Order: sequence, then structure tokens, then C-alpha cells
Amino acid sequence: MKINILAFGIAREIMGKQEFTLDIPSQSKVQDLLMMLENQFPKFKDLASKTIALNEEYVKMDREINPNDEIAIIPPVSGG
Amino acid sequence: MKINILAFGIAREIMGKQEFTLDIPSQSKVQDLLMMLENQFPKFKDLASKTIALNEEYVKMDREINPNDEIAIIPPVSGG
Amino acid sequence: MIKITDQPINISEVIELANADGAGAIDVFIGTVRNKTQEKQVTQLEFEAYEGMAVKELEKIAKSAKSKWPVEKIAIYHRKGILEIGEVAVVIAVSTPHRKDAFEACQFAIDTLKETVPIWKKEVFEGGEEWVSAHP
Amino acid sequence: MIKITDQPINISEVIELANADGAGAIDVFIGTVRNKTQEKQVTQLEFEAYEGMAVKELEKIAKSAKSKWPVEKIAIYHRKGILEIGEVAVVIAVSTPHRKDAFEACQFAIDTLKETVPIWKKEVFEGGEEWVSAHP
Repeated sequence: MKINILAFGIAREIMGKQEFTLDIPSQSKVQDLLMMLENQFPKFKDLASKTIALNEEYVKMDREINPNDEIAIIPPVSGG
Repeated sequence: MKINILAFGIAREIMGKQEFTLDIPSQSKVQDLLMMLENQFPKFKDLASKTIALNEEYVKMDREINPNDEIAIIPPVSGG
Repeated sequence: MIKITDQPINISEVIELANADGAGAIDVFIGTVRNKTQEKQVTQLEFEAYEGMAVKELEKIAKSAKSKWPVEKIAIYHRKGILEIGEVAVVIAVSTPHRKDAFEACQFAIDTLKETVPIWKKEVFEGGEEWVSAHP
Repeated sequence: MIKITDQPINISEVIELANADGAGAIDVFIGTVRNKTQEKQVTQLEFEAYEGMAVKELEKIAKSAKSKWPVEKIAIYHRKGILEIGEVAVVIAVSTPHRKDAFEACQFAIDTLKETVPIWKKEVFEGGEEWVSAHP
């Protein structure tokens, strides 16, 4: 299935753009997506942490991804 | 010796004025002055606490009073 | 910067006094006149200050805060005279490189102010008035 | 009241939003851009936000603070875009009946903001730039 991914901060710089499309197996989970991203963009492995938000919410690693979800890569936050 | 005393807040209301003169034995200490004030104005006994400042500083109870000191009665403070 | 004033306190002015290039954090405490004390409806408030000594004690607090925390700047303004509900009685602004110190130093300053600074608050409510904390 | 803005933050506006008649205490935290991070001389700073989610997370913080302390009102403004040294990045204002709660709730809010809100800070210094906290 095709999914759209948003990337912010250093993740956006690693991907080279804010928004892009990826083709992933259906029923993939958040942890699977993170692994695919690390394989495709090895610089992700250097980050102190990273997670995926679905529909503007933090979710668990075993949450299944739906192609309609708003998917975002969240590198270590540093607001304030 | 004659001394001038400043009184603030509820102490001012108990004395009836902000500033007044008292005749006390020479070499009186702070604790002696407090006792004299309690005897002369029994309402002082009802206060949660009281102390004397000399020359705009808190002092110890056994500090001797000099007639040139700026003497002030400090009832419980409640700023802020 | 320390000030006791009978004019309304300009909060921005106090914050500006605490602003420093090296500071990443400013904590500001604002004490306002509440409309209630326990069960009583307060209508107004009056602050009386032993001004010379109050300024000295506030300066001691500022100095003490600087000795305990890496304070860049500290400013304390206290109002005196008659205040209406909602008006600002005290503003303390403290800047430090890191936020934890700003919170601690600011809280220390207001806690110590309430213990040591010769300022007295009289609450006026329907049918009476009372010097706060005067009696046990 | 929650806001993420690319315009300079008006501190007085945030404080005014937190002001309440029942409150005796307002604690305000102001985070500013420091001129130094460790040894590096920072020249400017850039904040990027995942805005929709950041607003939601800030609203969670406000709700959580209200559930833990007797908060009357809370306002949080966060800046995004490019900031110069000394500019204000974040302002949090919390009002409560008593001061201890205001300090605690405000500190909780900024501590949690730094842990959960999807906003990213890039420091620009002489000869380089760096996303803060990105790498171990």
C-alpha cells in the first residue's frame, strides 16, 4: 500500500523533503515502518530517538498503519 | 532616656499613631522594650509575634538600645 | 532592581529589568489581590510598608538569591497603598541560564519576602477589616 | 489558551489570558534565545513545528495541569520560525489561588512541553548549525 509521510526537523533534512510517498506491505506496524525507514535512510540510525505519530497522536509500536492515517516522523523534540 | 519609636500596621493602630516618644531606663535591651510596650499597651500581647528593628535591621533580643537608634515595632509581616 | 511604589506595577517593566542576553529562562511571579480569603469576600486591600527597611530586606533577598543560584538579573517591585481586587501587589522576575534555577530562585524570593520584608496587608471586607497574620 | 505563532510573542497578552479574579498567584515562565550553548556562540535559532499535533499536545498539558493543581487559567504561546538572540521562544502563564501551586504547575508545563510537544529547535552558530538533542 502507498502511504504519505510527513517529516520534521532533522528527519525532514534526512529525507530531503517535508512530505513523501512510500510503498509498504499492507498491515505494516509502526515498528515495521521505522525499520524500513532506517534501511532506506541509514542516517536515521544515528538519531537519539525517533517515533511515528498517527493522526497527530503518539501511538504504540505495534499499532497497525492504515493508508488513510496522517503519518509523521518525530525525531527528538526540542521545543521551549 | 527618651527614645522615638515608629509603629507600623496593627502596631500603629494599637499605639494610636505612627511615631511616639517613650522614656525608658538607659541600657535597656530590645527584650526590655518589648516588655514595657506590652505592659503599657496590653493589646500587644494578642499579636502572633512582634519584634523590634533598630536602624532598619532585625536585631537580637539582647541588643542594647541607644537613644540615637531608629527604633521600629514590627508586628507579623504580611507582604506579597 | 528593587522598588516599592504606590503606583500600579507595570509587569512588562519588571520583566524587562530581568532580561539578559546570557539568560535562557525568566521566571516571573505575580501576586494579585484575591476576591476571597477563606469565607470572606474581600473588597479591597491596603499595604503599609516600613519603606527604608523593606527596600533593604528586598536587597538582601536579591543578594541571597544570587549567592544560591546562577542568577543573571533579579527585579522585585512591591505595591503599597490601597489596591482593588485583581490588582498586582508584587512582581518578582528572575533570569538564569537554565529554567530550574529560575523557578527555584523566584520561589525562594517570594517565600522569603513573605517572611522577612516589613510590609503589612490589611484586608477590607463587608463589615470589617483585618491585618493579615497579626493574630494567632 | 494555546497558540503557536511566527510573530513575536506579546508577554503581557499571555499573562492577561491567565489573569483571574479568584487567583492570588500567577507564575510565568519565559524561555528566551541564549547567546551561548556550551562553548558555541549562537547567532540565531529556528523553530519548526508539527503545528496541528503541537497544539493538541499543548492542550493535553493544559488539561493535565488543571487535573493535578487547582489551576484557574493557563496560557501557553510558542514561537516558530527564525529568532534572534534575546527573543522570546515560549511563554507559559498559570494562575492559581495560592503560589506554590502556580510554581509547580508552570514548571510541570514547561518540563512536559520539552518532552512531548513536536517542536524542533535548530541552533545556528559561526560555521555550522545543529538540531538540538537530535543525536546522542
